[in-house]
Parts: sequence; structure tokens; C-alpha cells
Amino acid sequence: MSLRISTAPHVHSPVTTQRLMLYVLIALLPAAAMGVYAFGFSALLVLGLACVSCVCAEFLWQKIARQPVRVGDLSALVTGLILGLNLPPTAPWWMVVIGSFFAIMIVKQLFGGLGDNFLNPALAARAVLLASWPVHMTHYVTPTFFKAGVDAVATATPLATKGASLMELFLGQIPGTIGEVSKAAILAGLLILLVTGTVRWRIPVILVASVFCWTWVLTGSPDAALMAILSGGVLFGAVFMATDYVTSPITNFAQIVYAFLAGLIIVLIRQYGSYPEGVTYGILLMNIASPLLDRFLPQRIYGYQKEVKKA
Amino acid sequence: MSEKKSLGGVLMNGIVTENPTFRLVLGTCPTLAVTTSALNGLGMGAAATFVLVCSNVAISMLRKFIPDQVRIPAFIVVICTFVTMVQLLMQAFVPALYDSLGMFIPLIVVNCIILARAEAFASKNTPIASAADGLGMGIGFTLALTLMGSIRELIGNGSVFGVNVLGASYEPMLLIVLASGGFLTFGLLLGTFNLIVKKIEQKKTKKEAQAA
Amino acid sequence: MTILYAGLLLGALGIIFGGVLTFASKKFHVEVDERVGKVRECLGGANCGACGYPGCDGFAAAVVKGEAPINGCAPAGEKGVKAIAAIMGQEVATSEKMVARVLCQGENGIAKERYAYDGYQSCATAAGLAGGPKDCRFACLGLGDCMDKCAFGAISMKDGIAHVDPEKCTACGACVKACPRSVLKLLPLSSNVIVRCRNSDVARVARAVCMDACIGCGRCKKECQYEAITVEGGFARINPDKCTRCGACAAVCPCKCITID
Amino acid sequence: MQKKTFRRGIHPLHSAHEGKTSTRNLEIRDYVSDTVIISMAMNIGAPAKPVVKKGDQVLVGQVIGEAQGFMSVPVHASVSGEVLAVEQIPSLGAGPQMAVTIKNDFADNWVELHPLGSVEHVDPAKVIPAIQAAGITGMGGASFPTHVKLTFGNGKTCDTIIVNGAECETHLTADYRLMLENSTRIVDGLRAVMRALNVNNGVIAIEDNKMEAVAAMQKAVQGREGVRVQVMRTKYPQGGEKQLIEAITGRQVPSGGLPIDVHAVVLNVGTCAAIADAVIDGKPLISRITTVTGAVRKPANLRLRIGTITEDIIGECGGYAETPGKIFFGGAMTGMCLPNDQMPIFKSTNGIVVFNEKESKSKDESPCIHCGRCVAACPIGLNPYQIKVAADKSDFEAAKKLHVMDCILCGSCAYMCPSRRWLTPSFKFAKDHIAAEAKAKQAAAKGGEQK
Amino acid sequence: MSSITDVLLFMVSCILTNNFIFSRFLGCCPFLGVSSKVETSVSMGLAVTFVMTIASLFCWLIYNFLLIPMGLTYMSTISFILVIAALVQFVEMFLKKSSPTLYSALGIYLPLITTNCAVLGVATLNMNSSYGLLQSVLNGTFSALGFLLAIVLMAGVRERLESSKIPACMKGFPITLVSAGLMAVAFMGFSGLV
Repeated sequence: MSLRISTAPHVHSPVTTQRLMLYVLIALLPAAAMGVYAFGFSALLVLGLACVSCVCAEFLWQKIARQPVRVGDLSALVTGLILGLNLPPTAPWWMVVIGSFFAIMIVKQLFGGLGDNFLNPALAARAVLLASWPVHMTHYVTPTFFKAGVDAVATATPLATKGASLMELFLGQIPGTIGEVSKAAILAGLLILLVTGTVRWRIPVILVASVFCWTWVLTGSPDAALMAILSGGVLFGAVFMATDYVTSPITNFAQIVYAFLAGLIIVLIRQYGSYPEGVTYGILLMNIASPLLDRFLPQRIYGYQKEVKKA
Repeated sequence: MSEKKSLGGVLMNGIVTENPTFRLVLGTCPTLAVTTSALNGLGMGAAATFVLVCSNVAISMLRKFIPDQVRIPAFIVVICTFVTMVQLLMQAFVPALYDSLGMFIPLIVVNCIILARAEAFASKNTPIASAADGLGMGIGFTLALTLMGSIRELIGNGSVFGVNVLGASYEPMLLIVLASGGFLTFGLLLGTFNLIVKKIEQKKTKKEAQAA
Repeated sequence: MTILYAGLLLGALGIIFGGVLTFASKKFHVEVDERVGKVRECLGGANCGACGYPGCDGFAAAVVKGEAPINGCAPAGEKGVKAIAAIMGQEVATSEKMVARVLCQGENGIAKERYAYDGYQSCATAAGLAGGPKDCRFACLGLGDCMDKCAFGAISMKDGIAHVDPEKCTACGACVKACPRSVLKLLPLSSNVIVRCRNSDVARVARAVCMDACIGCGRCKKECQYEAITVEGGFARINPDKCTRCGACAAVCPCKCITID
Repeated sequence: MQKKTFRRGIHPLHSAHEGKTSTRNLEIRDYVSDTVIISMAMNIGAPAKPVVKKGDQVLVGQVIGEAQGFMSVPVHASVSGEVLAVEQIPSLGAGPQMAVTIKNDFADNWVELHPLGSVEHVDPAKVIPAIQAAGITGMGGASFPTHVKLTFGNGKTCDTIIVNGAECETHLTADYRLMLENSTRIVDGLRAVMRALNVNNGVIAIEDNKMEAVAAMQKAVQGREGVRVQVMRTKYPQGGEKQLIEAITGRQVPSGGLPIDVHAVVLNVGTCAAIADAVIDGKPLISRITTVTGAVRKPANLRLRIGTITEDIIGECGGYAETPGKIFFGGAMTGMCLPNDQMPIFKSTNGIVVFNEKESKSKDESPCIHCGRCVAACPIGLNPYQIKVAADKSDFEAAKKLHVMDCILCGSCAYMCPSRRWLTPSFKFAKDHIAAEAKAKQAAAKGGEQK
Repeated sequence: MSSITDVLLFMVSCILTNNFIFSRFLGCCPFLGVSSKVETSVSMGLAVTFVMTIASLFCWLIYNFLLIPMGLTYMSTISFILVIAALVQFVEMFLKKSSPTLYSALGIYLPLITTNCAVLGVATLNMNSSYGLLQSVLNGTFSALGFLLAIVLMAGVRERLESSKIPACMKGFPITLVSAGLMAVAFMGFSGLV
């Protein structure tokens, strides 16, 4: 009778890292589907290429560094999909591959792999691509919804479409990157994440609210604020990128401050900065500050109560 | 630092074993800022080498006369004179390079390499040895800067020393020429050098193990 | 003429600042441990911050206080480290070089397993669960508490037993403290004939738990002409001073407990 | 009835009703085996010293091990019969412990008892010595000597006694059945302690997944002075001392302090029943209720004599349903594994759970993805993933700064971790080292003074 | 520098847009060396702020009242260095005497700052862009605050990376440089803010 001995606890919650990544992938599918529906086959190509090259990059790195290959935990796939959704449908293939390799190899694996990077790999790669090839990254086309014959009209920036009505913005008939286009799909993704308990509500809700308030404060008009939320990458960033476990703070109060400041930076860059889209930088900068937030806004610990209350 | 190394040894020491940029990681400010192109790297390296050699020689000549407590300000004054000289020379002969290096020529004064070598080596050795050390360090620094400069120029706009290498279809990665590119390139280069050195040592110890 | 002005200006500035500084140094004089100054001498002097301390003075003060390792300053180079060691009075290992030895050879398969353990990889934890995963209560559990504690990477785990690399070991003793079963012991490097077992149970019990256990039969004691071996508490002990490393005991030991490194 | 609870915490095996369905509705059955092995070290504190030799005849309740000092309790024979052996047996902890093996003659004749009469009129001064004489220790799993918990030093007062009927551990239904089947005994025990400490505020805390027990206890509490039932929310670790005190009195036990520092004492329902037996009938602690569940053919709640061997108990429950991978005493969250099924039960064994091969296989650790589930689960509000980093490097200074000494080792963080990292055991590793260092320093300091 | 908004805009430009470390590359040596702990970084940052403010003031005075009238503008580098070295020495001694606690937190960094490119850099910058007295002092303070922000953020990140499984060859300076590179990418968002 040789029994096995292990250390307590002997039971675990059914949630594993792999399952969490699976939930995120499922939550991303609506946005990806709407993106492919809106922009046609080229979008599918970009998404596929991004996912494949991210997974290959991780596999290669772990093989070269003779580490146990952990591609199975789907984290590379999630990074690939998010990076793909961050790119315009007309992104050239080599840019997608370089972005993926940068995201996985430099931003994530160089720091020690899953859980050790301090910036969101997809977001950092998008920022690097934006800085390296600004033309390709801001070349947006209006969605053709697979209607033949309507050629893709390139426009300067997604925010420039002042004329688009709110409903158009919501349903995603306006140009933009693959994932950011249809807000309904992103909200569906958020619902999936909340229902499966993969993500806590604080960061997405407060970030969007912060963008709304700060735009209202700075521009003085509420409908411009509403427009700000529904256009560009705010919603997609808030739901999928700001809530990345590894790079966002942990305690509740730290998450609130993180989301609030990220919103502020996004609005500052949009109103006064030279870049059309501030979401990437807002979230990246707060990723950098997240270790400090975790450290200076810890949870209150039991047993350090000042006064002793009567029974 | 007083035992007698052959001049060649001192020279090689500066270039390889104690390369200021990749082994001692000194003088990072110019290394990051200036190496946007191979030419800048070379120019900066040359200027720094000139100042380094001259100041080493001057300091080692004066080392008997400088009282110990006041040696740092004295060294700085010596280095500063040579820097001002280089500044004026470059302004006269190579104004284009001078403009592109901009603010970093006067900053050679506070460049850690020069003060470090002055303090650690020049103030304790004969002028000839100090000159060799200065030259070694300077060449090491220049090589490092030129390497960095050429890599960043190659990726940044497809050319090295102005000669277009990667052809017209190449879309340069502008990030490398910007600030963050400097940090990334320097970090990755440092990492690869560490890796290479470790691999060489491993091979050596393996050989010794087999031999023993 | 401007050269004259330049010289005058520089001289004037030098004198003014010199005066102010000498006056200030007198008025604000604070005595400092003179060793800090001497250690400061041997450093690179470039205030480069590579040691992680705020400049060379900071590093020198930390070395004198004993907080910083004497080889923390890369630019100082090998000569600098020796000079600092001399100033700090740390003798550079003049006595016999000691090294940590693992007094157990009960790898998986040799030492019988009491239960399959797949909990937290720590010897102290496993030793606290039903007497440890190996039947022998003196055995090295091979879960790496010593390896985690060794700052010099001298210890590695091979099929359930710790192995110490004599070159890398600096005899700091951290592993001896970390081991819950005190399997490791600091012995002189030169005495490489070691009894690799400390099982003090009677022969029948010892053999039951581990095939290579020392049963205290005393055959090695009889064999050794230099009386270097005594059998106390159930297992043989070699006195490093008397042992001449002839290896006769190892040849004759029935349980192969004595090894020659 | 407003339900109280503490902050954070988890709901283990919630979908499977905390793994309790198989034994919830089973009456408590008695079972006496033919040989018992009674260990001398069954509680926190010094082990007892055996006073019987091989071949002696002992009666039920006879003292077979004398207490060694204040932090120790006597050990009594749980069966009458002949002493087969007094020797070292392997224990669940580090080293082997002394134990007395008794062959049961099934005569069950008791030693001469000295009851103190009804709890309402018992002389308060006699209660605590009776508890110590009966060898009563905490039955909730910690097995801290109860008489030590009830004696407070220098000027500490108590204004609330909490009876822990939460039983938040998975798989266990022993306390639940006890509350259903003899609730009056529990209230008597509580009343005895209230008289001894002259406190008139007794609270019996029961989780709201055991409403039948709440009803039973409320009936038993009718007309008893100063005693009430408080329904708690079902959450783990509701049964922890610190969590109960904070939920009911709103006070927090100070870090490094004891419940008495905030004028509260927590007793397990099983302990109260044992106190009632000791006071009313003068009976020492010789048997306890244990839940036997998991991969056994007929799971059951058994009243077992202390020292019954696991193999006999599982035989009584119809043997193994599948080949066992793991057997542990206690619940799945804090249970201690057995090396084999020859281990006897102790005073603190409130459950024996058998896992089959599939359930016992534990996935290996994958890297931490910084998801914060462990921080959200920790009832004390610590930062588990950072403490584990320090513990893995054996950096106990950093672990101390991260308040690892406040950790109650409840296992909530390790339960929630999606990467299956060994959080709780690394905290136990760190706590043991820090405690050992503190004791060594104290001994050195004391040694210094004596010199 | 008339109204408050000008000062505010100038502050934002100095701290965020052209941050001293991430876009001007000044003061990188101490930035890489000292930023391993948050406490030491804060002290270092404050010390640099203290010195840069005073240095900007003195250098501006020296430059405008001594060098320009005497036509010796090419002597600017050497005189700035002399001023800074003397100033730092004086402040260090004054601090050591007057408040040992402040000295133990702040003072030990002062010698490190003399050979710091940032201080001389800001003085030369003031000279090149011929700011007025107030503007150059403000430039000194705000640039130093930018340095403080950068070094504290870097310290936060490096403390976080201590528990990461960084490959052996990247440990120490290489990974710090790559992290600084990634932070610089993020800071590019502020370009054109002012």
C-alpha cells in the first residue's frame, strides 16, 4: 500500500491558466469575427499571420533556450490575436511578423516568459510598429462588408470621421484597426470575460468612465465625450489590453487609480498630443507605473486595527 | 595598477578585456545618444579618444605635483581644457559632424570613462603607459560606438556610413534611430556579448576538464 | 589679450572657490572612519554607480560597514579587491580550504521510499510530513533546500541526492544551516576519503531502509593502520588529521559507504 | 436573522456542496475495534509520558500518560484491556512518537469517575482543572490544550465565548451531525465554560448551509441564559478563529496576539461536548466523531475511540471503493496525508478522506501570471504571490516584512491559484524557519542571561 | 514666462515631452546604476533636483555677468564645471554638518552628481537656448523632476523584475537597458504634447 503524500490543500478550483487564456480567446472571437466581416479576407490573413508567428516565436525561443516548451498555455496565441486585432487590415505581412517576434521575444520571453514581462506584449509591439512604420500603421480603410465593387477609401485617421453618427460608430461602419471597429462585438467580449470571472469589472468600467469625464472636462461638450468613447481603441484597449493580468495592478484600489490615470493620459494625448490615438500610450505608461501602484496601495492586513471595539 | 604590463597588453586590455562600453558599462550617455549613425559614432569615439589620450598623458605627467585631496577638480580642469580644444577644432574643421554631435562634445568632460581612467590608471603610471591605456580605452570606446552606430544606421535607414546597403525597397525601422532604439540596441548588444563571453569560457573550461 | 582675461578669470574663479571650500571644510569638519578614505583609494573612482551604491564614497562606506562585498566594484579590477581585502583586515583564506560534503549516497532506488511525495519542493517541508519521503531518517531528501540557499551555485541535485562542486564551494556554511537533516558537513578539502552515511540505527534496521547504509561493522577500523577511524553511534567516523588518504578502508567496506572524491 | 461573515475568502468545491453530500444525512454510528494505538503526542505542547508497562491491564478512562508541565494534557485509555506495547510509532509529523498499544477485551468497564453534577450549579473554580484532568484539547483540528486557552494571565478579561459550529472545511460533517444529534450537550459545555469564566455572552456560530443544525441548536438554546445562535454565511475559512471573532465581534485579533487580547475565546462544538462529558459525567476524552468519506464503499460518521487504526475504520466502512491514491486526516483544505493506513486516529482527527488515483495526481507548478486571485482570496489580506517568491529564495527577512507570520495557513490562496503554485506550503516552510530562528535567538538570549 | 499656464506648459514639456532620460539621454549612468531600489532612487532624484536648480542659477549668473561681458563664451564649459564641482562640495559639507539625517538620505549622492551629464547638460542647454534667469532655473528644476519620475518608475520596474527568471546573460545592465528602451517607447506618446 504505497500512498502518495502532497502538501495541503489537496483540492483546487477548476480554473487553470490554460482555461483563463481560453476564455480570453473566446471573448476575442466576436471582435475578430466582426473585423474579418468588415474588412474581408485581408483582415483574416493579418490575424492568422499574427497568431502563427507569435506561437512560432515562443516555440523557437523556448527551444533555443532549452526551456520546457509551454506553448500549450495559449498565452502566445492570445498575444498574437490581440496584436492582430491592433493592426489595420492593410498591414504588410513583414510588419506583422516583425511585430509578433518583437512582442514575444523582446517584450515577453527576454524578461523570463509568461508572468515576468512588465509591459503588455501586444501593446508594446503596436507602439513600436507605430513608431517604426507610421504610414502603414495609420493607413485605415472604410469597411466594405464583403460588398463587391466598393473600393476601400483610405482616410487619415479614424477620429477624423466627425460626420459618422453614433450608431455607425457602434456598429463599426467606420475605418479603424481590425479589432477596434465594432464596439458591439467588444462589449460582447467584455460580457463573456465578466461572466466567466476572467476579468474584474473595475479596470474596463473605470477607464472608459475616466475617458468620458476627462473629455467632457477638457472639451466641455458631453456628446464629444460620448464620441470619444465610441471611437478609436478606447473600448478595445479597456476590455482586452488594460486588463492583461501580468501587467495590471492587483489590489482593488490600485486598479482604480491605474484605470483613472490611464484614461487621463489617453485624453491628454488625444486632445493635445501629436498622435491621433492615445490608448496605446495611456495603457503602456500605466503598465510601467503598475509595480509602484501595487507597492504603495496594498490591501489592509488583518490584525493591525487601531482601536478595539466593544462587543 | 602598478605592475608592468607590456604596452600591447595595456592596449588590448582597453579594447577587449576591459572595454569601457561593453565590459565596464561606463560612458553610457554618449553611447546611447550619439550613435544614430556610424559616422557620428566614429566622430564621437575619435573626439573622446583624443581627449582621453591627451588627458591621460597630461595627468600622469602632473601626478607628482597634484596634492591628493584636490585631485578630482584638478583632473577635471585638465580634461576640460582638452575638451574645449576638441570643441573648437571640430567647429573649425568638421562643422557638419559638430552640429550633429551637438551638445555631447562638451559633455565628454563628465564622461565617466575619462575620469575613471584618469583616476584609476593615469594618476599611478608613467605617461607612456597612460598614453597606451588611453589609446586602448579610446579605441575600445570608438569601436563600440561605431558598431552601435552602424547597426542603428543599417536598420534605421538602410545604409552604413551613408552608403545605401539594403536597397531602395527596404522600409527603414525609424524606431531604432529614436531614443528607445538606442536603449534597446545597447541592451541587446550587451546581452549578446555576455552570451558570447560565457560560451567562450564554457568551451575553455570544458577543454581544461577534458585535458585534466 | 583675451588669453590673459581667460587665465585671469579661471584663476579668480579657482581662488574664490578654493577659499570658500577650505573655509567650509574647516567649519563643517566631521570626522570620518579613515578606512573609508583608504578603501575609496582602491576603487575605480568614476562614481559610475555600477556597484548599485550611490557613487564610490557610498560604496566605500558600505564596505567599511560590512554591508557591501569587497569585490563589488568592477572598474577596481582584481588588484583593487586585494587591496580592499588587505585594508579591511579580512585574511584571504590563509587557513586550510574547507568545503561542504554530502554525508549520504542513498539515491532514488538505493534508499527505500516511504511514500511518493509530490508536494512543495523543499526538504524541510517533506521532512515534516510523516518522517520524510525516505524510510531512512538520516537520508538526504534531495529536494534542494541547500541548493536554493547556496549563493555560489555550488550545489546541484542528481537523482535525489545533493552534490557539492568543491571549486565553487566557499565553505560559507549556509547549506549546512539550511538542511533539516544536517546531511552536509564542512570538511577540509584535502581529506577526500569520506564516510557517506550517518545512519546510527542498528545494522538490521539500517540495511532495511537503505542498501548502502553503514552498519558500523568496524571492518574499516581494523583495516586502517593509522587508527584514523572510530566507530561511534552506529557508524564509522574518519579523523581528517590522522587519515593519510591511503584508501584501504574504502576497498574493504562491505557496504561501499566510504568513497574517495 | 442578519447573516455575518468576514472579508474575502473562497467557496471550495461549491458545486459539489463542499464534498459533504455523501455523509450529510448519515446518523452517527459507534464503532470499537479490537486494538488501539494511543499516541502520547496528540496536542500542541509537550507530549505525555507513558505510566503503564507491557502486560498491564487497564480500564476505560484510566490515565496511561501523565502530562508534562502546564502546556500538556494527560492521555487516557480509550478501551479496557491489556497493554501490548509501549513503543515509538511513526507520526504524521517529523519524528516518531511514543504510543501505547492496548488489546481490547470488549468488557468496557470504566475506571471510577468523579462527576461534578449539573453545569448550572457547578463550582466555577473546579471546571478548568476538570477540563485539564479529562485531557481535553481543541477538536477542530488545531488540538490546542483547552485549559491553557481558558486561563488568561495578567489582567486579560473575556466578554464573549464563541462556539465554532461553522465546519467550513470540505468533506467534514462530524460537527454538523453532533449539533443535530446532541445539541443540549454542546450548550451544557458552553454554559460550564461561561460559569467558569463568569461571562454571560455565549454565541454559537453555524454556517447557513447547515440550517437543520441551526434549528436544532436554537431549540437547545431556549431558556438558557446569555446564549444565542448566530447564522454565518457559508464561506471558507469561516471557522478560523480570527475570522469568527472579526465576523461576530467586529474586532481583529492583533498581529502576533491571541484571541483573548480582544476579549474573546473560540471553542469547537466537539470541545464543548467533551467539556460537558467531563463536568456532568466526569468522563475523560476517550472518543470523538469522525467523518469517513471519499473512495470508501459506505461513507459514515463514526464515534471512534481515540487510537483506532485507519485500516480497521475503512474496513468498517466497507473497504476501498477504488485503489486509494491518497488518504488524509481532516478536510481537503488543511488535511495531513498518511504514509500508510496503519496510522491510529488522534484527538484532533475530525475526518478521514480517501482520494482515488485521479484525484491525488497534482499538476506541476506553472509560472505565476500575476492574476491576483490569491490576493483576492486571502482572508488576512496578505500578498501570497510575493511571499512565495521570497520563500522560494529562502529569503526569510523579506518574507517577514511581507507579514508571513500573520498567515493562518488556510490554503485559500493555493486553492484559487490557476497556475497551481505551492503557495501555502511555502508559507509554512517560511514560518517554521522564522519561528525556529526566533526560538534559537531566545534560547541564546536566555543562555546569555544565565551565564 | 509670463502667465501660470506658460509655466505649466513648460513643466509638462520638461517632465514628459522631452524627458531628460528618455528623449535627451542625459544622466543615464546614475539612472542605470542607482535605480535598483525605490528608496535610493527617490533620494537620488531629490538630490539631483536640489543640485540642478542651484547649478542652473549659478551658471546663468556666471554666464551672463562674467563670460559675456568679457567675451569669453568659449570658456563656458570649464567655468560651469568648476561652479558645479565647488557647489556640490560646499552643499555636501553643509549638509553633513547641519542635518546628518538629510545627509544620510541625500548627501551621499552629491559627489555622484558632479560627474553627472544631466547637471552640466542643463547648464549648457540653458546657455544654448539663451533662456532668461527664471526660465533656466525652472528648466533646471523641471528637468530634474523628469529625471526623478524616470528613475522612480525604473526602480519600480526593476524591483518587479527581481522575481523574474531573466536569462543569465541578460541579468544586470542589459535587461535594465531593454526595460529603459521599452519605457522610452511608451514615453514617445507624449511627443508633441506641448
